[in-house]
Amino acid sequence: MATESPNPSPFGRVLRSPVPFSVLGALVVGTLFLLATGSDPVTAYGAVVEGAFGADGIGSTLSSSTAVIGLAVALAIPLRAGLINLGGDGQMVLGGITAAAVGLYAPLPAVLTVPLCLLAGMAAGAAYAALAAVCQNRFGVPLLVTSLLLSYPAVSFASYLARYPLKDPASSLPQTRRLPAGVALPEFGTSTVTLGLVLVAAVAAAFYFVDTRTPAGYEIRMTGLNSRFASYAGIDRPRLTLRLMAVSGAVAGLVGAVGVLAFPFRFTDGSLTASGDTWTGLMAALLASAAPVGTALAALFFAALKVGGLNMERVTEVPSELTDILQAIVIVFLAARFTLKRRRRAASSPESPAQAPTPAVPAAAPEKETA
Amino acid sequence: MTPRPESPAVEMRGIVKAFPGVVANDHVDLTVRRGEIHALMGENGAGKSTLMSVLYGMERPDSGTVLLHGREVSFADPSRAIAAGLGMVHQSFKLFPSLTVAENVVYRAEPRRFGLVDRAAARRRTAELAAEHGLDVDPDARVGDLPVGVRQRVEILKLLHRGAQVLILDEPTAVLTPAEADSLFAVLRGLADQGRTVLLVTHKLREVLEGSDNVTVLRDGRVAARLRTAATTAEEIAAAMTGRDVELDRMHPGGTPGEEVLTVRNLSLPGLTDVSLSVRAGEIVGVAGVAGNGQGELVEALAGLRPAVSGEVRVAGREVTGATAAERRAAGLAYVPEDRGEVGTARAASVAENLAMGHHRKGLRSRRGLLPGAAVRSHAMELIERFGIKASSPEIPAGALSGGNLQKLVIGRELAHEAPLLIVEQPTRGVDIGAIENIHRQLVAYRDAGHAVLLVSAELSEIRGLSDRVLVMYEGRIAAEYDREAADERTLGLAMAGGAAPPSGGGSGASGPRPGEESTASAPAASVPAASVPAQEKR
Amino acid sequence: MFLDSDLLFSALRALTPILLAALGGAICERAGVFMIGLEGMMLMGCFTAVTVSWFSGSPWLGVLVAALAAAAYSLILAVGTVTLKGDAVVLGVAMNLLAVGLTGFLLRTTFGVQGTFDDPALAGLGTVDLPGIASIPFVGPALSGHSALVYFSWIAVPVAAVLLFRHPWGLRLRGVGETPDAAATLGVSPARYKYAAILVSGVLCGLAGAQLALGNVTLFSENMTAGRGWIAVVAVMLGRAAPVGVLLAGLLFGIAEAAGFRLQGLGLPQQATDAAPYAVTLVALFLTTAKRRRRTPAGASA
Amino acid sequence: NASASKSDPASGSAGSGKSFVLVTPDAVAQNEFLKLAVAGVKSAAKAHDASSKVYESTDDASRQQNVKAAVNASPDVIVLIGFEFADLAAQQAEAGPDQQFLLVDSCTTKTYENVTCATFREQEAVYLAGAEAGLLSESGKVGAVDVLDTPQFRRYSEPFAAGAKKTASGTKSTTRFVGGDSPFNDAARAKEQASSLISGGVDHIMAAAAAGNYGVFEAAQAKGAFAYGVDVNQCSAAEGTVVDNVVKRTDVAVEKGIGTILSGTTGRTVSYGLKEGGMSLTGLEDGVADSGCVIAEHTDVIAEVEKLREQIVTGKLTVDDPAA
Ligand SMILES: Nc1ncnc2c1ncn2[C@@H]1O[C@H](COP(=O)(O)OP(=O)(O)OP(=O)(O)O)[C@@H](O)[C@H]1O
Ligand SMILES: Nc1ncnc2c1ncn2[C@@H]1O[C@H](COP(=O)(O)OP(=O)(O)OP(=O)(O)O)[C@@H](O)[C@H]1O
Ligand SMILES: [Mg+2]
Ligand SMILES: [Mg+2]
Repeated sequence: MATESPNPSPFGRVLRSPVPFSVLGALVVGTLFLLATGSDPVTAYGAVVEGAFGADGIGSTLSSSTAVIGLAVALAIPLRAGLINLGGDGQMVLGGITAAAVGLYAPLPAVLTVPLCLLAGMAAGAAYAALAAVCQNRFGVPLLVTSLLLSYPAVSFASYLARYPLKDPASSLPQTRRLPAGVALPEFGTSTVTLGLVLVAAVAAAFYFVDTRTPAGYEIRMTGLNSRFASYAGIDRPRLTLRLMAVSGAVAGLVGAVGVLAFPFRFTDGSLTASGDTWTGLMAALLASAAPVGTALAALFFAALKVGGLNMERVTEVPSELTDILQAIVIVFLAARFTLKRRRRAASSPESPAQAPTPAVPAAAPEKETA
Repeated sequence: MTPRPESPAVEMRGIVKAFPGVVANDHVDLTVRRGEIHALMGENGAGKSTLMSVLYGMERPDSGTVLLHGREVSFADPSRAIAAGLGMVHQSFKLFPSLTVAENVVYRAEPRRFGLVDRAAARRRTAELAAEHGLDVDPDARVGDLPVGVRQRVEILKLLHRGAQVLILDEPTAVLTPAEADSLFAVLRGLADQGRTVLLVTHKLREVLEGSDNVTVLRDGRVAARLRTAATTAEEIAAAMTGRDVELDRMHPGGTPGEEVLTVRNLSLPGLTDVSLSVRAGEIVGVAGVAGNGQGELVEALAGLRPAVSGEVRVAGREVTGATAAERRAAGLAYVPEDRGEVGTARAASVAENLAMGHHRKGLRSRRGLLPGAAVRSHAMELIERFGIKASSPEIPAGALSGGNLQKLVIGRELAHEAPLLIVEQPTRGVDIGAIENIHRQLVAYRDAGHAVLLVSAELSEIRGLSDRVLVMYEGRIAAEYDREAADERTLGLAMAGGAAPPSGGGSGASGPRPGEESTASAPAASVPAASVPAQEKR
Repeated sequence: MFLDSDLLFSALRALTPILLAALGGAICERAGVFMIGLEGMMLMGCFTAVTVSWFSGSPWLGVLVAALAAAAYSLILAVGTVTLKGDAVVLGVAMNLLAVGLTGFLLRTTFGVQGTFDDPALAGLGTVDLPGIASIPFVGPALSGHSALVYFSWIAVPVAAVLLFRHPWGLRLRGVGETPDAAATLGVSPARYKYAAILVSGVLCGLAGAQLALGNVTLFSENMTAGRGWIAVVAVMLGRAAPVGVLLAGLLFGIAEAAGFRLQGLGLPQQATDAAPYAVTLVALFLTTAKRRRRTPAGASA
Repeated sequence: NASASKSDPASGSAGSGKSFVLVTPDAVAQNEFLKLAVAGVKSAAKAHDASSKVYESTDDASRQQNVKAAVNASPDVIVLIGFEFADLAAQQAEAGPDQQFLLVDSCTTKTYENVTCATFREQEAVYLAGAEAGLLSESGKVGAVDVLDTPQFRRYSEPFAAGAKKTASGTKSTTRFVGGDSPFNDAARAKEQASSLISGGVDHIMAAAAAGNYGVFEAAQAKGAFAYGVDVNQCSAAEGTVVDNVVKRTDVAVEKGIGTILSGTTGRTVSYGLKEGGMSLTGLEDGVADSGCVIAEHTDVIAEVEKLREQIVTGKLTVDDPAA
């Protein structure tokens, strides 16, 4: 149970948590893979670390983690109340294409266009995510399914816009025209890290603040732990669902807009979704039980692993799939809450108290809803 | 009719079972003869359920032996116990709501045809058993649609279908009304007369005194007393359970009613017809009735969890008919729900967080609109202290509390709102005698501080002991209203069975009151003394 | 000739992997295990089927080993959720991610290729003509000439339905899925039934993968399941975890997709036809849920 | 031959001290032509006694990182292959004027002194393949299966139709796009698309479906139709079914490009078509007889197509570029 208890001793908690064991376990499995394929584990892992945190790599890690952390936080926000948003891709892509359209057509000076793009992207993501919430509130179709199914048409729609109305006639790629000069987020020095990272970090900080310090955050957490308790206490669940989804979609849309306002300053069909950041972000959120700090850290870790893996592939001959495998194994271990201590616990508590995230899994069987 | 062979049906010798930090059973001996109804009593956490789990093969004892009909047994799992003729009805129902009654009954002992479940045979078998033992159920009904009383019958049918000779029932009447409990005891007595053995865990002295042959009392995991029911009193049992003298079923003095706080006029919704009532400040109004006669609907409608179709509700002078739960609470309503574990708390959240609910936007919110952790914690400490909640720390999950302490948590939190109106549902269900005393005192004190209390309970003694006025619900209507003096158990029992209401149209067609129907038909007079507690009459 | 037997044939073939996986998902759902890792297990099945068929020359050995391998892979979920009480959603998503990485890695190390492994010598499943049926006009060409696994999937639907709703095993399984405690007190081990359900779904996903890689096509390519596992998850939901419902849901999706292909031919943009099956499924979900809601009157605040 | 396509650090003795880095937009074997690019950079390394490395990317983020890593390594030439690098090349060329880039398959919108471009006129070879289809088709219906509806892929469908019309004026043509969740890898979906074309009467299909090509071949093989492969000789994947292949000599473009850069001529765009030998058909190359391609049996068709090629090479016939 990774609920953030109010008595904070973060390091102790991390050490007692399954994190170290899981990372270690994954490294061991990875070592076996490396040895089996005749590679040197030390060099390989060294290349991962160097690639992710070395002087040349840290910039890439930070710019990669902009999207991953952003999406992780986006998905963690409703997850904190037990709502799974599987439509991050669609919301992000709509945010991106909206930002691109606004950036291309807004008759304003660049300084004003940039925030307008961000806001428009957030609004598009929010509206689309809210649609999934409305489907659950109005029609009773589980959010998990509606958000997932709605995602595909959104991606298709954005793809259509990028290939026809907003198409860059000079390019063979399905992409919009390049945004006018200056319609871009400022970059830090010569790196690829943009102001987007600051925005995402601000969102994560705001999430942390709301979660730990405000009555609203408290209500969200309680809803996640027991939604019937929440309704009993007067928390309006449909409204909360709508709001959380809207915020979630807004953050996903922000990530899309940030992606468009960074190099190469246009919306390219498929480029926002190709790296699977939505899944990585969802994993980070799920693993941390949507706790803000844990979510952000897990997202950063996954981003670093990915960037480092690419460097490993460049330096050694080990395929970068290895880091994908490592990531998945860490997740499997973590999800199974593999700690050395847990076995004893499990034996003494048949009613698993480890139901913190309560991912509201929809009941497929009709009979189950009679209660 | 009841043969008395040499060896007892069940004999447990020197059972020891320890959990980390607790010795739940400490050298417990228990002997139950064939054909008897044997009651097992004790406060919350005394070790009753653990002992029964050991007998049923769900827990392995650390030491000790179990003999069944004189032969030593050791069950690796419940299926062995079932095969040996044991059957258990658990504290909370263990049923499959989406399956039919027949499917629930034959589960894991299915009649087969061509290797498949013979559904016709299952239905037939269920109907036959039901008829044989006077357990009225429809084999094709979905269990999820049934009222609790009928579910209890399904549980018993499950045991009978498996040919259980020794029936273990853990708090079977906790959710039943007196009438339902009476008909259950009639069934149990019939089974005992056939030579089966019944082991009964309960907190209710009345049932023990009227329904059992012998009593074993546990305290802190040890046997505190072995008593013959015929030769003991409620006080003696209670003293053995608690280790001190307990004032049983006290009639609390009445209050001094003031202004009307809750006004309900002609409230109607599915399951509730034209209900009008009022509760005044300084008054406890009890709502009695057989489960399923609209009490649940009434409470949920008042709390804002169920929409009204017509009528009017006012709380503390404010019209709240269409208001949300939050708005009603703001208007001055606090509510202790029936299901403390699933509705009244979030088990995975800490005790402190559970205690903060509802206070988090009021007293605990800082001037800048934040919710400081320190405030949540000190609020929790204060309530833990004030209501005697046994929790090692405010940070432990609420799910780690025992039922009684969880109930104190919920009641304490709601009382702390100091809301003009408190709605309390089944405040002492499954709670031991000591805790009941405490909860009752709190409710009376709350009333005496000038608040209005609407108490819904299936426990007639509780209703009578606390209420200034009593309303009886029957088929979704207020069937009768009595002052505290007029509300004796006989009158209430009659009204609950529909005896006070003008006979309406189709009679008792609702799903709930079948047992009531039975008792009215057979002998209304006979069922009434059965509902009174001897201990109380002495006072 | 918009709806012709070719379209039906294609739709049925495209349906098969989804149907098999969804049947597995439905059995898990009934056992109270939310199975979101169908995609990953299917992909493992694809890879194993191709690998074994290639090295042994026997596609049917490939099918067998694919079923076993996917079942072994499903143990991640079984051990993770049932034994270690981990979260099924997290594990399922992790299984999907792991399968992509693992098959990609193994593709490189086993076959020394990347992206796609295709070789004319790779033995596929071959097709079976249904005697008597093949000659019926319209229906015959659509129903006949599929691989044996396609027919297996059709048989699997009624078998699964009977197993779930008529056989004692199914009754117990549904009980376990609904109230594990109650099952346990009657001597039915929820853990054992959940393991069984997960393993069965593993086997079915393995077969789904084998059909996809050796039946629908004869090759392996990275991430070749391309979201079919997710469609299966949705089919489980839309079909209310009942085999026949799952079949209908899968058919709806399959026909919508096959029709979409045709519409492409009529000049509709590719994006519209991509989105069509999802939109159709969504609408179907709305309709069935709304209908169900009307049947169960108020109160149920889910 | 994975190791062949894999990065091969320090291949050759690098005696000249020169080094080249090739950055691919996708994992190498995903598009056959990337393999050729790897081969090209290797043979260039051999020719110039240099070392070569290959950085494989999978998505935009990894493309950026790989290009950055390549720039940090500052080799003599960075070879970027694919449309995806147009923006990146411009950005990096501006940032580092001393670094030489070879951009294959696309070009920056502005010209830079340190960016040399090599582009292909795929449409010319596709047109010839279409011409073959027109001559061979019995139903008078041809089609194409593309990965996605993008200008890049339309280069494989529209000239194919035009070529078929040229040799058989009444030919009807249809195009299908794989699309879906994973368009580059979804062979099953590509197969269904091809099947639906065939059941609509199409008997010659241009397969530009990336990994889905194998699905297209299977569909054609199952129903006795014919298909055309891309990038390399794919005839062996389905003998008797694959008529011919639109071959894109990425290796030639890479090798020649590196050569011109090293010789000091930079900042130019070279377009490779039939004339330059950058695009071709298997059927028009040497060794047709052993290619395993159906076209080998149709020498008359080859002769016809050869004439068309001459017309294109000499400029008598121009083929429209759908991506232009
Ligand atoms: N699974 C368990 N793990 C740890 N301790 C347990 C467990 N089950 C019971 N206990 C301990 O054993 C003691 C006896 O519990 P048991 O449930 O048998 O009480 P009980 O008499 O049935 O109480 P109640 O009247 O509330 O049902 C309790 O104090 C409790 O702390
Ligand atoms: N898994 C567990 N670990 C530790 N203690 C437990 C566990 N389960 C139960 N207990 C303890 O067992 C005691 C009795 O638990 P139980 O759930 O039987 O409560 P209860 O009083 O019987 O509630 P109710 O009668 O309302 O069901 C409690 O004190 C609780 O702390
Ligand atoms: Mg108990
Ligand atoms: Mg109890």
